[in-house]
Amino acid sequence: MNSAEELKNLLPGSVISTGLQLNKPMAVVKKEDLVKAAGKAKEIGFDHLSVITGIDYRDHFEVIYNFFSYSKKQNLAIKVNLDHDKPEVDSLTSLWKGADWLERETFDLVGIKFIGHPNLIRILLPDGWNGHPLRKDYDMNTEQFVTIGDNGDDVVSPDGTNLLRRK
Amino acid sequence: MTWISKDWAMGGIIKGLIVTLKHVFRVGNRPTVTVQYPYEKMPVHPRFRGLHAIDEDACIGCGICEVNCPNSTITIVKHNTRWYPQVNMGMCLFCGICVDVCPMNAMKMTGNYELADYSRESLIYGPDRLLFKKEVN
Amino acid sequence: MLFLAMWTGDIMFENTYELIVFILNFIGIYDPIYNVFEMFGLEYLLRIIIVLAEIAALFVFILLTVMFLTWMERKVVAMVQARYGPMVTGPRGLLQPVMDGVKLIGKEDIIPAKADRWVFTLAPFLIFIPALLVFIPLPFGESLIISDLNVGLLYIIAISAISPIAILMAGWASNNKYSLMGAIRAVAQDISYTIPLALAAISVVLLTGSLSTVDIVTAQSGTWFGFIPKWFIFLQPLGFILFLIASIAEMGRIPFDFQESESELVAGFFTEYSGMKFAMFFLAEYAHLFSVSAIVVTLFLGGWSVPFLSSIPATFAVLIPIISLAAFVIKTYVIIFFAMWLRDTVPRMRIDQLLNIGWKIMIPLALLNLLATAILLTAGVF
Amino acid sequence: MESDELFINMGPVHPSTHGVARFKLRMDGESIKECTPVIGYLHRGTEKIGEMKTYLQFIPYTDRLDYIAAFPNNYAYVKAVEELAGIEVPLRAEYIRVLTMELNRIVNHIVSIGSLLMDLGAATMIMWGFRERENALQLFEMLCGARMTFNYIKPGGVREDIPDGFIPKLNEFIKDMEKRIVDYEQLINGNEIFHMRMKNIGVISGKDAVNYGWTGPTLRGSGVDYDLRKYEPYSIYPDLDFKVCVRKEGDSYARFIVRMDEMKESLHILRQVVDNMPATKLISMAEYGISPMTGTPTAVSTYFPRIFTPPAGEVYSRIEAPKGELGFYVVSDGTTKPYRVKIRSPSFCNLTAIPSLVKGLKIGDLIAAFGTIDVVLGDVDR
Amino acid sequence: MEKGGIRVDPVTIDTTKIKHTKKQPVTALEKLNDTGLISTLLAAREREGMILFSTIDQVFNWARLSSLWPVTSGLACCAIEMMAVAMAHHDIARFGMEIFRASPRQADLMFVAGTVTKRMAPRVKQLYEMMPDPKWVIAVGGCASTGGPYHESYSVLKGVDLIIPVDVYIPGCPPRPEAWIYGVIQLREKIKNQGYGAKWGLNK
Repeated sequence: MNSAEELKNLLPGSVISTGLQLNKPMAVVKKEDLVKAAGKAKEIGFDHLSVITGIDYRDHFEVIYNFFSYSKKQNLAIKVNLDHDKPEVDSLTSLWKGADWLERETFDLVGIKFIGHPNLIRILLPDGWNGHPLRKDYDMNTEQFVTIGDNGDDVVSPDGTNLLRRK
Repeated sequence: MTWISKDWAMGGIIKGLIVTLKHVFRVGNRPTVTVQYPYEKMPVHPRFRGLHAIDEDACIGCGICEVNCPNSTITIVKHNTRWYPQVNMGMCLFCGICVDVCPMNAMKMTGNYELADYSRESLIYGPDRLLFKKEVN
Repeated sequence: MLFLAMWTGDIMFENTYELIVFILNFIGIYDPIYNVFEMFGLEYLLRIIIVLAEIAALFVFILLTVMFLTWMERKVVAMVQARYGPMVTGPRGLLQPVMDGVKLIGKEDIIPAKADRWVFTLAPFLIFIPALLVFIPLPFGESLIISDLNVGLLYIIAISAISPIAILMAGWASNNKYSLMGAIRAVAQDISYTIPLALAAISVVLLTGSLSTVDIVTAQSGTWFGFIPKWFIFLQPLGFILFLIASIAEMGRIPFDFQESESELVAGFFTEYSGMKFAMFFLAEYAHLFSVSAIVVTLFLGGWSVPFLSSIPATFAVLIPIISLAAFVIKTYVIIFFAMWLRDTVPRMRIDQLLNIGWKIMIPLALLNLLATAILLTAGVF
Repeated sequence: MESDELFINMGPVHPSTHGVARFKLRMDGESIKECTPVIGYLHRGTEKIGEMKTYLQFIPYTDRLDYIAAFPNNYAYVKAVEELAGIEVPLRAEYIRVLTMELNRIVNHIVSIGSLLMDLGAATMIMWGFRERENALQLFEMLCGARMTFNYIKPGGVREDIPDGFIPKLNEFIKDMEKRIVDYEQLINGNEIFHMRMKNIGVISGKDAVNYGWTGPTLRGSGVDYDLRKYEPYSIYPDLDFKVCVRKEGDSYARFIVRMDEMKESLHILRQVVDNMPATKLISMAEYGISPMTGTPTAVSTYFPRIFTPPAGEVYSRIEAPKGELGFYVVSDGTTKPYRVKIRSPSFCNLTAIPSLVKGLKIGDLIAAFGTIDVVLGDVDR
Repeated sequence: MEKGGIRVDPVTIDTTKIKHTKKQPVTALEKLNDTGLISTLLAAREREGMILFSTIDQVFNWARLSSLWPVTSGLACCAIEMMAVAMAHHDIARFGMEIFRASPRQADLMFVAGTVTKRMAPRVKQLYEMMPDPKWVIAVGGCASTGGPYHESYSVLKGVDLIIPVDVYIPGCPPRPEAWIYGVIQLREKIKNQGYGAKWGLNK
């Protein structure tokens, strides 16, 4: 019995289905029950949150959490499906401090909102950047420029007249 | 008082001073390793990926390198009567994929790395600067 | 013959002024010149001219030394790090410091918009001039001293104490947080290390009973048992170590380079300085390196005295000033080399650790050293 | 005693932020009250580019993530693609891959230790380190024609077999490196000032470290015995004998020592790889591409078409890069280009803990802690 | 190893026996020439004739080209090669350039070493503006020259010459340290031929 099935046995109501992510066990979880499932996973030994991946499938979003257990040396992936119109899911920052930046990054690049995150602002791109680049409908043709604001922070401006010396 | 320790004998620093002194006087295989570049040059290994070179006869201008270049560095332009690749060195990744994919093995990368120049336009290397003729024995 | 006789000890010169007058006299041109000046009743002007010439010579000497030191620093670092250092400009890169100087003269002189213009401009001068003034009572060799002040040591310590003020001015006037932090660090460091420095020096003063640098040096001439030079390093080993550490801290070099501490505070208190003003800080830093090393030599390593000089035949006695100057310079360069060598070996301390060591170890040890010296002196051991 | 807070904006251009990281510091005098890292100044959109390029074209871009140790990046992506497409790799190619990765681990740790020491003010270590690094880079250049950005590991093998004369040079390097590591240890390991700066600074418990998602030497410095090479083995690591270097203390010094030990372990691995490497030569990729019919089973690259379409699916594949766990999440939709490439970079996750790590410490400690976490901004910002 | 012997190598090397190819300057005059003195004099005379300004010009040009202090600002991959240039094997200190000033106020030269992202661009520009005149910029690597590998990316500036004037471009990804030094030599050539106050716009 792999770890995804173990999780399904523990939380039969929350886990929709189990499967394999190529060779690693993966459980698809209802998005309302993500924190519950992740908490249960942490309880049964999956103490390392490896990565959070957000994927834009045009009609829906998927968020995939890869866990690892240092004690059992096992992998587990938890997948959540989100609506395209309302990409919101609960935050895992209460369980893993390391989830903080990973979620911010996913918010920044894919545009998935993590409810309950203490400081959900952009991390790699400056505040005020228009659009989420890793979405498939991101407009790659419109250039955005950045200037320095009053207190040293970055300010996004649509034109770079102050910045550029020539086009 | 955690900052007081048995370390105050300063044995470690003296050890370090001895090692640096050995370097000052070049004791025991610790030579000056500098290669004085303009006067003496480090060897360029045969596989080094520097400036491109295109075999004038072998190249058929098929454009496979253009398609496979990760960075659209290469464009095929007309030179004299035939079509040859033109490489924008300012954008080149020097990854060697163009060399790998060339069906005629016409594209090579030489050991020439002295490419610095004063203008951005001069970084675009047309066929006139890239072509070479294979010596026929 | 008269000239030779002078050097065997019959006539001593108090300072370089007297030496110059004697030499002019000896050549036979002093009297005619003096008469010309006397005609207009301007005898004092001649004296001023000679003193100014001395000072100019000193200034040139210091400037050349400082330039050489920057080159030497770069070469020593290069040697430790298995490379060559400056090579292209001049033979072995010897012209490099000159080039740096000329280039810095030709640079734009930026005064930041929000800086305090006057203080900002004044600070480099205030740090550069004391760095030169320190050399006034320093004996470079027998008779080679601008002025043998009877409070020479006090003067040196007092003049050195001006530099924290200049640093604070520079740091504050720059209107830059890194500058300010660097300045505050530098001042805290200078104050806490001047105390052990002075205490260690006082132990030497106790031994000689004089603050005059010439007296301190003459007290160290000669030998014990014919082979141990009578240097104070052997009487005051602890004092020497304390003084050396404190003076490296005064110089502001690694492991105590909190004035600059490049990786933390960008460039410390002179972050905002450019062009010639920056060059003055740069020169002052190396002048300071030289002067502090010279003081260490004067106090503990016998200054210009060569241990076996008295046994030199009288016929070669004319060489004494030259030999003494050479001895002084060599000893100083040994200390400088040590400072450079240490810089290439150790990392920087942290500011609180530095202050801890200064106040909790150096000062108690210096006081202990002073007490022990006083007791031994009273007991008549020295 | 209450005093005004000082806000310092450290970076993005600052000598010790290893590139372009920026820290917003709220200071109380010299102590850090709050540290907010601001990253993204090197965000180059690599993940988006991954969606725009074919599988083969994206390999050069992985080089530029963690540019100090690019081979593991190459390998991690290629491993993901290989798992996705089910490609077999000849054994010799695996040996060459491990050889390059372990060599790169040494290079990475040299740079890491060197720049840590440079930030602490001791520039010598980085000079010595880069001396050895240069020798390693010569080997890389000999192997694949580039010094830092290799594009060498390809799906199904490597680009070319190792050239003649490579193994003797590698043996020379290993022998040389062993001696140099002794020098490094003498220079820094025992240095008291270094101990003062590193011990009990930036302490983090193993449990916290796991919670923060730390991996690699930083995690092993906190006493968690975990190394993907050992416990989730890939490539030929199961056949190799090496031990996982772990320290219990969890402070900056422990992380430094772990890196030092790992360098020695890597040398040990390299020796085994050289000894056990299969002798059958591989055919170079360019050659194979021209005449696929003549290929032997031991070809470097199993025949790799210009247009390569792995079956639809998704994979998360991770390896132990020098900085920690490096993972690639690759989603394929059955076309020539990946649908999504997500990079789990070790530096990014390790940097998360900085605010809590340096709270209450001094600026100098921030630099030391940041140095021991060993981040590369290309890897953080991607 | 190569098919048909097409691969062209300017230097043919036996990789098993690698030695440094020595080409030391032959005469003292040649050596002097390498310091930049003679050619600076000649260049100045050619340009302006032997007048006072040109003498000042020569001295300053020689000083400037001999002591180029770079500002410590590494951006990306090329910054690591920048470190390598300063280190033992290549040792840019031979040209008097090892004084990497952390403060732009004391620097003459900026290596834009790496990718200039949109977010970093205003800061690079600010850094350039903080440097005192005369100042020079070398764009190192593809990223700084044209946007390089990342020129299709949404967050990368397509060449640093869009925001600041660049004197020398060094292609390479990243360029070898020798290529880097070659770029520096190119810059020295450029400075040699500058008129008095060229950087201030007084003439030329």
